[in-house]
Amino acid sequence: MSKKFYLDNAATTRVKKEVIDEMLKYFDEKYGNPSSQLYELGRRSKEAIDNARKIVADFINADEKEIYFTAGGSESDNWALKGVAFANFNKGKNHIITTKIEHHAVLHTCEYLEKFGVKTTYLDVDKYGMIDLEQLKEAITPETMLISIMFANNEIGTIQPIEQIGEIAKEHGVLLHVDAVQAMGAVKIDVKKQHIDLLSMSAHKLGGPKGIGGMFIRKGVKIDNLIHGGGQERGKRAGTEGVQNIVGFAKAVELASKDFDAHVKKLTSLRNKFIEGIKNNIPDVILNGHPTMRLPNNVNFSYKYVEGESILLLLDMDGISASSGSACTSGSLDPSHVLLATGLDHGTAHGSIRFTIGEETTEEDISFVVQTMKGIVERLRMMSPIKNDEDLYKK
Amino acid sequence: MSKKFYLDNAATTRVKKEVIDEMLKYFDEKYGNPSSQLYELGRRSKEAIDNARKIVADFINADEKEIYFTAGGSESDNWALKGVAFANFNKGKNHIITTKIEHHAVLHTCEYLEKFGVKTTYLDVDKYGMIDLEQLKEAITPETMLISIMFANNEIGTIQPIEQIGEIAKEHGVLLHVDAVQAMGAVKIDVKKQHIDLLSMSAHKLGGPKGIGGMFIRKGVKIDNLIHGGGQERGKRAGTEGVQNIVGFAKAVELASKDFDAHVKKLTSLRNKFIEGIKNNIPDVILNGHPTMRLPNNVNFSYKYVEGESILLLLDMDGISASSGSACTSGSLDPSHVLLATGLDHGTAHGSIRFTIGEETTEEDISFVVQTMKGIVERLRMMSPIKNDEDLYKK
Amino acid sequence: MYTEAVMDHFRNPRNVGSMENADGVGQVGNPKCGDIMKIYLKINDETIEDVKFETFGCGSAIASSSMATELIKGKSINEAVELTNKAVVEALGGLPPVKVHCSVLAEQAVKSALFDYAQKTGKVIKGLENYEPIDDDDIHCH
Amino acid sequence: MYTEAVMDHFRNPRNVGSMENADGVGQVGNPKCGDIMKIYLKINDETIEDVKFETFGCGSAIASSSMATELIKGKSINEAVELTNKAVVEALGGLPPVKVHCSVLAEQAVKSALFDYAQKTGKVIKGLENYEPIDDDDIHCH
Ligand SMILES: Cc1ncc(COP(=O)(O)O)c(C=O)c1O
Ligand SMILES: Cc1ncc(COP(=O)(O)O)c(C=O)c1O
Repeated sequence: MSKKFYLDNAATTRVKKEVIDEMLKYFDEKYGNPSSQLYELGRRSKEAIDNARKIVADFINADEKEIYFTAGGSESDNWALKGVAFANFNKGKNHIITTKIEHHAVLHTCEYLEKFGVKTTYLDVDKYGMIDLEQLKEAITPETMLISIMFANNEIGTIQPIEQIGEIAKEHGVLLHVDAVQAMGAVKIDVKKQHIDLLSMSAHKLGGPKGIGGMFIRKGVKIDNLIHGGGQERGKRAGTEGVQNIVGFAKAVELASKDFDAHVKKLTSLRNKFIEGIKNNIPDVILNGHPTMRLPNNVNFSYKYVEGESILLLLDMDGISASSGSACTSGSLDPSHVLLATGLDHGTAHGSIRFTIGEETTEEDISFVVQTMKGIVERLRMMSPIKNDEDLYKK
Repeated sequence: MSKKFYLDNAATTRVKKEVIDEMLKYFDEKYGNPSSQLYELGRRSKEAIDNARKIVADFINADEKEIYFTAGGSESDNWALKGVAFANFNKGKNHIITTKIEHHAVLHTCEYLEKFGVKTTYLDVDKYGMIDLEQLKEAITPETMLISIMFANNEIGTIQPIEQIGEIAKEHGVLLHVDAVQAMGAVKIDVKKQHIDLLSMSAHKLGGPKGIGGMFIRKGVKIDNLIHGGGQERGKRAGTEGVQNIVGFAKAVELASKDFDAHVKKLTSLRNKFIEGIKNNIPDVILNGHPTMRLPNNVNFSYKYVEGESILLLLDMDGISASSGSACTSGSLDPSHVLLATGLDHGTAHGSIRFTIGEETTEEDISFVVQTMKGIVERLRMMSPIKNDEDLYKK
Repeated sequence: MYTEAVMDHFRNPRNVGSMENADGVGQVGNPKCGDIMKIYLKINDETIEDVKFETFGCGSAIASSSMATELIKGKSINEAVELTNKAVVEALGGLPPVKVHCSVLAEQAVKSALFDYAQKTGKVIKGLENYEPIDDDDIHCH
Repeated sequence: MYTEAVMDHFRNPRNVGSMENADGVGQVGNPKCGDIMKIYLKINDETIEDVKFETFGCGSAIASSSMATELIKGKSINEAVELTNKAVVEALGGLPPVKVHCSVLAEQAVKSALFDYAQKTGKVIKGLENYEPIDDDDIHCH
């Protein structure tokens, strides 16, 4: 098999060797139910979870008692929004503020909550994907119960000024939920300093297993359960804990915290080379997202006059994995809501490709991919009836 | 280390070797996001899920398109109840019928739904834990939207006449949800024959990993999402799929289906020996649950004049794992709601121990455990100020 | 996701390119929806002597265009006008449900080019008597 | 879950058993709540010469009873009446929060036995002047 270039690390990541090794202890060895405290096997599982909780808490400067494990980022987002909304059900607070570029786990939950009387304001973003803090302030009303803004965007990588947002939320006495699924391991998260009340996390974006995530809930925040039942997670999230997954999540977090700065620096430098490479080799491209306030692994361009899926299929033939828009929407037909929110027209948005590099990506990989992209884009442009912007906009 | 006797298989099971082997392929080899259909790695993950879905569907005689993966039995129970209730929100249907012996994932969800205007009828059970079909019929009103009854009880093992219940539900045009978490692999499930509309499943009760489960939703059943977001699970359950866990779940189901009859026969015979052993060696015990309509692995007795936790601690000293009540409530102080529903007084309920045997349990294990129990109960009764029923009931 | 035939026509599309002095040219689709197809016809003696296409779109759009050109090449205009999207899908061994619209677009591109030929030459092509070019503004993507 | 000391007193409880002709007997708790403690005292010259207990209950109930008997054995009744549940918890190196009530029960069992002694002998024990045996019907478990 020829070399593979996995450049879709924002969709999911390879599980790290150390993570697998740690998890393996919890399948047929320490397989007890953590709720069974009255025998050895159960206690071992409980200890593992307690230890994992501590690791995750430390990573975001929270208290262990403020960390809850969930089945992933989507569950955490749903829990944050529905949990807060239903806790305010019939209490006069019914307004949520979010942005136009959130993940669907937030956006579709907001839509759903409308049927329970919740009203949502969707903040605009500028062409770099940045929200406007003034617009945020103006959107807050006495009915506002929650602000939900993602730390970093999964498609274009733009990082929001969370600390300033946190200050605004605090000033106005409104809860702040932050979707940090993409930010984990790439941006310093400090729930105290950044005044975050709820934070969504997911393991599979940073070398952990799929189907496990976490939520930080600041002590004292009123929130309904999303999943009722047994007393797990101090009564806040029922269901026998996926011990092996929790342990794997924590191990991935531990690894991420170990060489955080060096890792971010290395990725940033590779990313910048990648961006320069595309810009210098392929004409008529547009960098999506913020030039500097962006995730260290995100390279998202629109390639004018061609369509994204064709690019992906040709990349796949060379063993290169990338994505057009977010993983959830590739295969769907509408252009990404995120790109449209930044002001791209539909035609250009359709020709956008996201590369997200990972630990294993090398400079040589990047050179190869840039050259491959150059060939692919030239080839598709030759085939395209659109040769310039006039073609694009004329009927 | 001396020999261990794991007899709490209703709490959770050791993950089977074959299951682990299957799962291991999906950590650092086939780690693609199943939503990424435009490259090889993503397609491999999607195929794995499709294949798993087929295995689970076949096992319960459903169509693949009727199977949805969740994070476990609790999520499935929550989804069934909240999903159906919220789909009927403001539609005039607001009544759920369930039983007094359901798992907390059902009971606490029903309690929660009260705040949205849902009314619940909790059916009684007889001293064996059986519901009364006449009471069920009488409980149905024009407002009834859902009947939720567990296939087999996790504490006392009693198996309900689901097919007859299904016929009643069908006759009255009411949806039937069945919590089959404990029944999977122990009782033949046939959603068509048994007229089941929704069915909750969990992998970790039959040799699969923790934190993964499934839900059968009959085609055409109107149900709201519990977790909104990306388009996974045909738009019904968002979140990047825990591919490795799904694959493990399916492998466990496949193994269970392979030698289903022989397995059930073997366990039943061991269980009967266990029950006889306790009855013949220890005076003043009461078998909880139905004598014959019970799970093939369940041995639940009340030992008069002694308390359960003390027994568990002493069992643990001999390497024996068991449970008092359900795993979720051991460590909690109230006696099991299930035992109370069967008419046991609190004092007697406090002295109840559940052993649930597994594939690895042998006749010798059972003899050893019976003798150990005899010694423990004698010892604790010597210490107890209660020596007879009079002591128990006098103030 | 795609059949062998789709991938083959996507990887090695037949009849790609533009054509000078084409006898009929048709363009359908819209960048908003993510696919535009342009078909060029060289017609001689009521027969399609040559055909070229240019497509902006996904893999199945390119494959559908390629297959459509193959299906009409060398055919009479009366045969060509009867090309259906179904025939394109079948020849491709199937398309994913969300991609069937690409085959519809290919059928329309062919019709549009034939209509252009009819307009230019004043001929009436059976089946295109009531043909009306689709107005982009009316298009709802897929 | 439990400290070493709790497990030690649970595994090897001190002073288990009943006593004939006890000078004071106290029983507290209730099977409904899952724990009952009974304490027997042999008192000579205002000193607790011997003490026995019987307990129906969880590990910490047994350990608390055992520890309580150890703490009052050989003490004067005035010292014994001052035994607090806190002292029992401390001597056990701590109890899980949900189990602290067991130590409360142990304190009450000792007081109840001393009260019985006071009643039988007509003596007044400082600290038990206003003692009222708890009515089971009023008990809310923990
Ligand atoms: C009958 C029953 N329903 C639901 C559950 C919950 O399943 P899970 O632990 O997978 O959430 C359990 C197990 O704890 C159970 O025994
Ligand atoms: C920003 C963001 N939020 C939420 C999610 C959902 O996380 P998960 O796939 O773990 O449910 C994702 C990833 O898909 C994401 O990128």
